[in-house]
Amino acid sequence: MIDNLYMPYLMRIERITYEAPGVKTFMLKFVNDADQEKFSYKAGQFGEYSVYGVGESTFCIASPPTRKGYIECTFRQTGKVTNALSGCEEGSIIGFRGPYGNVFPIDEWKGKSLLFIAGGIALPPMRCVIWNALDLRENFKDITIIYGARTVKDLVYKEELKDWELRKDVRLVTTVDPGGESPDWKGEVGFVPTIVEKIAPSSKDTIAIVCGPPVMIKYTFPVLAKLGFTDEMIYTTLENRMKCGFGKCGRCNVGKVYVCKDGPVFTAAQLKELPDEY
Amino acid sequence: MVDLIKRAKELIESSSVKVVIGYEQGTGNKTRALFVENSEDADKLIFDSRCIQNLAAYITKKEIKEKGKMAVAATLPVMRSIIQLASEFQVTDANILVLGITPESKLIEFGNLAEVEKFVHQYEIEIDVRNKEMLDKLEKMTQPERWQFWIDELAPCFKCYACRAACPMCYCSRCTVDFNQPQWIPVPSTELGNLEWHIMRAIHLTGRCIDCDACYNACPLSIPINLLTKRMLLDAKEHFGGYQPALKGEHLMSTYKPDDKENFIQ
Amino acid sequence: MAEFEPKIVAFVCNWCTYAGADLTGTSRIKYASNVRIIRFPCTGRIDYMLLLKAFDEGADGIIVSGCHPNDCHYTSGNFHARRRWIMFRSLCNFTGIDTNRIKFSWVSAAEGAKWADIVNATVKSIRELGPYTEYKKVAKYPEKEVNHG
Amino acid sequence: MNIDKRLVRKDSLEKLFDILKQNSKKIYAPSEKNGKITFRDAENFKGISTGYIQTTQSSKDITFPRAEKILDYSKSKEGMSVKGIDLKEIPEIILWGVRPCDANGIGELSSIFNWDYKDEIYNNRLSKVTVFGFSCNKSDEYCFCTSVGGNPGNTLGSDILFTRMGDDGDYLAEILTEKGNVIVSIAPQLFEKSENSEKEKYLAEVPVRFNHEEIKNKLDKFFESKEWIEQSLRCLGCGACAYVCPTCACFDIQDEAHGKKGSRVRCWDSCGFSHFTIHTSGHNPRDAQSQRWRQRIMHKFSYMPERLSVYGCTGCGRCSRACPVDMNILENLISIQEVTI
Repeated sequence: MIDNLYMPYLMRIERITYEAPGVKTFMLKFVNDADQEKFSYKAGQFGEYSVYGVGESTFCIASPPTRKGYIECTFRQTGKVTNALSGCEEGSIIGFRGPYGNVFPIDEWKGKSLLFIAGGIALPPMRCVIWNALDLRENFKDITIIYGARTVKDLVYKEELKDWELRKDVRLVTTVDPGGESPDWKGEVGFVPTIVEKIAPSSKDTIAIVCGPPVMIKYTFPVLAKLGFTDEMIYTTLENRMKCGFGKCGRCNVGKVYVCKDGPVFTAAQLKELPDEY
Repeated sequence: MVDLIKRAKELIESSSVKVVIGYEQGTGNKTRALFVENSEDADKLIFDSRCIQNLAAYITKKEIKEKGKMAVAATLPVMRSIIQLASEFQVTDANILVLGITPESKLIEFGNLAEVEKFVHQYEIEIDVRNKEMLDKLEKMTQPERWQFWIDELAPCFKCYACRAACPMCYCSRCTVDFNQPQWIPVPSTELGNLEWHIMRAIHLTGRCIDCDACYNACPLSIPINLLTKRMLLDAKEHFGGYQPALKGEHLMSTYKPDDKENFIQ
Repeated sequence: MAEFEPKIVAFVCNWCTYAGADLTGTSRIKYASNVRIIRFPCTGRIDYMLLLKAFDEGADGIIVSGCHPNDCHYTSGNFHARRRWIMFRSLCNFTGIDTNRIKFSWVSAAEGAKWADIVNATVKSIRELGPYTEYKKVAKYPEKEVNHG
Repeated sequence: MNIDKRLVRKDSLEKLFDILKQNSKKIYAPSEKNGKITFRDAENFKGISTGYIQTTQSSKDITFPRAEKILDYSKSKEGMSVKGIDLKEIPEIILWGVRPCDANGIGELSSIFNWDYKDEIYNNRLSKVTVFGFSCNKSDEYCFCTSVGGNPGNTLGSDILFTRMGDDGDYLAEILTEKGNVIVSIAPQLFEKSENSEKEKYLAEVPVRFNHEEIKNKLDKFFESKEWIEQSLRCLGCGACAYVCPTCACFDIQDEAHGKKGSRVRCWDSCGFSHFTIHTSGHNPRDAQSQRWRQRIMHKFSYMPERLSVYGCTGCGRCSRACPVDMNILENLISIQEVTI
């Protein structure tokens, strides 16, 4: 047997968590222990998840590398493959190949404060880093998480949000778009950039990690700039359509930068260098 | 064509239209589409027997439509396509001016689409002799022979979709083959998938195809896919008395007659 | 070798033929069991691609059946369908697809016996034609390593 | 290195073909259908086309097939079984009649498929291929190999390069690789000692039309140019150019299911298609045809040289010949070179 780049690991779905309408989290375990042993990844990387007979789809690994023995992914049911994934039950076998892409330079952030800003379904790629940082809590100063979704129902990882809320070493701010609040909603109401401006976290010795829909990113960057964040202090991820995950299929490039190899993690400074094609 | 150049210049200079679509000398011995947006470019306009690309394919193209009102140097097949597109609400008098080129290579300008319709209705859609012979030849084959003929002919097809791109009637922003829920036709080029794709194309063009051969001319592998639509044209004639693109009235396949023949139904 | 049992897919409309087939059953009329029935709201909904896919998935014969003319639950669905079948049948014929393997019929809700007859006759004629190997041969793409065209 | 040069008599070529066939070699050679010449499994020597300037499709179909299985799966009560493609079963193939530009393209494809991640499926297919290059003794207005660093007698990529000496002359065979030597060892009597080993005068003359280094440097600042919009107005957005190109490597991965069994298939795709980059959300980073056309040129003349140190174009001119609307890559490159930013 040759080394086949396209050959996925067989993964068993151990647990399915319903997160929000159309959004599920799968906890996946390697069917073969040997695969599990040689597999390693870092925060920020992604993989190709596949339903045999339907196809492959790209999303990040949502669990932190500090938790061994399984990986998790969270996806929203939108296309052909995510629909098929959504139809899978606990115990089903799916494919996974990866990890691909670059990583969040967590080691370089040692001794700094972290500010996480996420919108909607973009919390999963960040959750990996958040847990990674929380598991190594002593390495960082303040950790602030600002998370917004369209409505209360659309907030993902509701259990974990409660968890973070109770932790004394994390400052969690949740918000929903105006009109999306429920009667008993205790969090903020307003769009993410507005809330960031209101909370006004200090930029001193702080790294900001921003993930969300393009509009959110577009309006959050200026707010961060006003708060004194330089472009090198802001990290984000790009999500482009991909097929291979390793720089061959020709889809994901933005100019000469391949999101699958050079990304998905970019600093705002790097993004500004890219042509407007993402 | 001196008349065409002169008229194109007038139209552009008077801002009556934003763009004139015609032909220019291409590379090698080819001709190609030209989009005249300023009067100097109009000098490049030509017309001769090599100008066979169906320019109506550009009428529904986003990048061209955005420019504003257009004038099209239209040969008979192009005029037919325009009428068909108008009948499908893809183009109206407000956004097109037809500079007709008659089969005798004379320029006639039409005031509106109704006049174009009247003009094209003078000519029947005729299938040329060479293709007619080919159709007859296929007709005489046995069913397994025909099957083999098409499997062999379509096997080289690598699904570049040049046939679809060149066809003025294939203007859907998302074609059936681009959908994946359900995936009607396999994305990779496969023997059966290729046949399915070309059957689908022929069916979707039934009653709409005006037999311009753009699909065949565009095919980089010269697969005679136009035979499929030609057969449909003949069948439409046989079963329903044929059709001409028309601004008003029912489309062949979106209507019915209570007495459509049904000798094959038990 | 066991006798060839044809696989037949029937695309039928909900209002007439499906009810008719129901009647065949409740009337205890015996008929061939080779047919798998797929119910549609109307014959107008039976897309030609479904027929091709049935062959693709291994059907040896197809029955398409709905309400008699003028009986359509939606007034004209079967008229539209008929016009499409006329064109589709001739295109099938032209591309060498065996049109003897596609049977079209009108079966009303009261014609339980006719449904049995249609199925039996189709099974008989498909049995004579044998398995649709021509189609199956090209349908089995995954068996092939590569396609060079 | 001294290249082993031999003489192959003009009537020896058929003998060579027959001997190789007797040695149960699979030979893919250009043959004609509907007036178009393409590499096909050749049964006999007579069916091989000669005198062509260029085949309609490139020979990449052999090492990078339009559709190839990458794995099989089957589901059963016991669970799922997945099996990768067994490349040991791939036959040895002789690619006969490859033009030097195509042979050159093999190297360019290889650099894509071996960019950090080594694509062993591609590499394995390539390792089974012996390339019989045939130098060009004529060219047409679409050829521009010399502008991208090639030439009509380029040995790069071929295992044996045949050059016909004169219109009806014998062939000069340059044995370039170990695979070439293997062929010679199968029929040594046909590869005679060569007296005349000068091929240059028999080669086609292909003038240099642009400077590819200059184009590359210019493209760095050319992303926002209006030129892309002007050039691509005519473009209909089909995939003909990409599918005939010897170096276009964009692909799609699709699952083909039949009941409980099926395969995952890698198949060609084209950056010219409007849905190539579309996200599930409906957002499309390359929404306009001009952006897709820009991607095609930039990928070949800017991104690839920058990232892979090779150009993505061999100057074969196929895309221009195949284009239904006469998008001529040479013409467009020249106009990029001429236009001032």
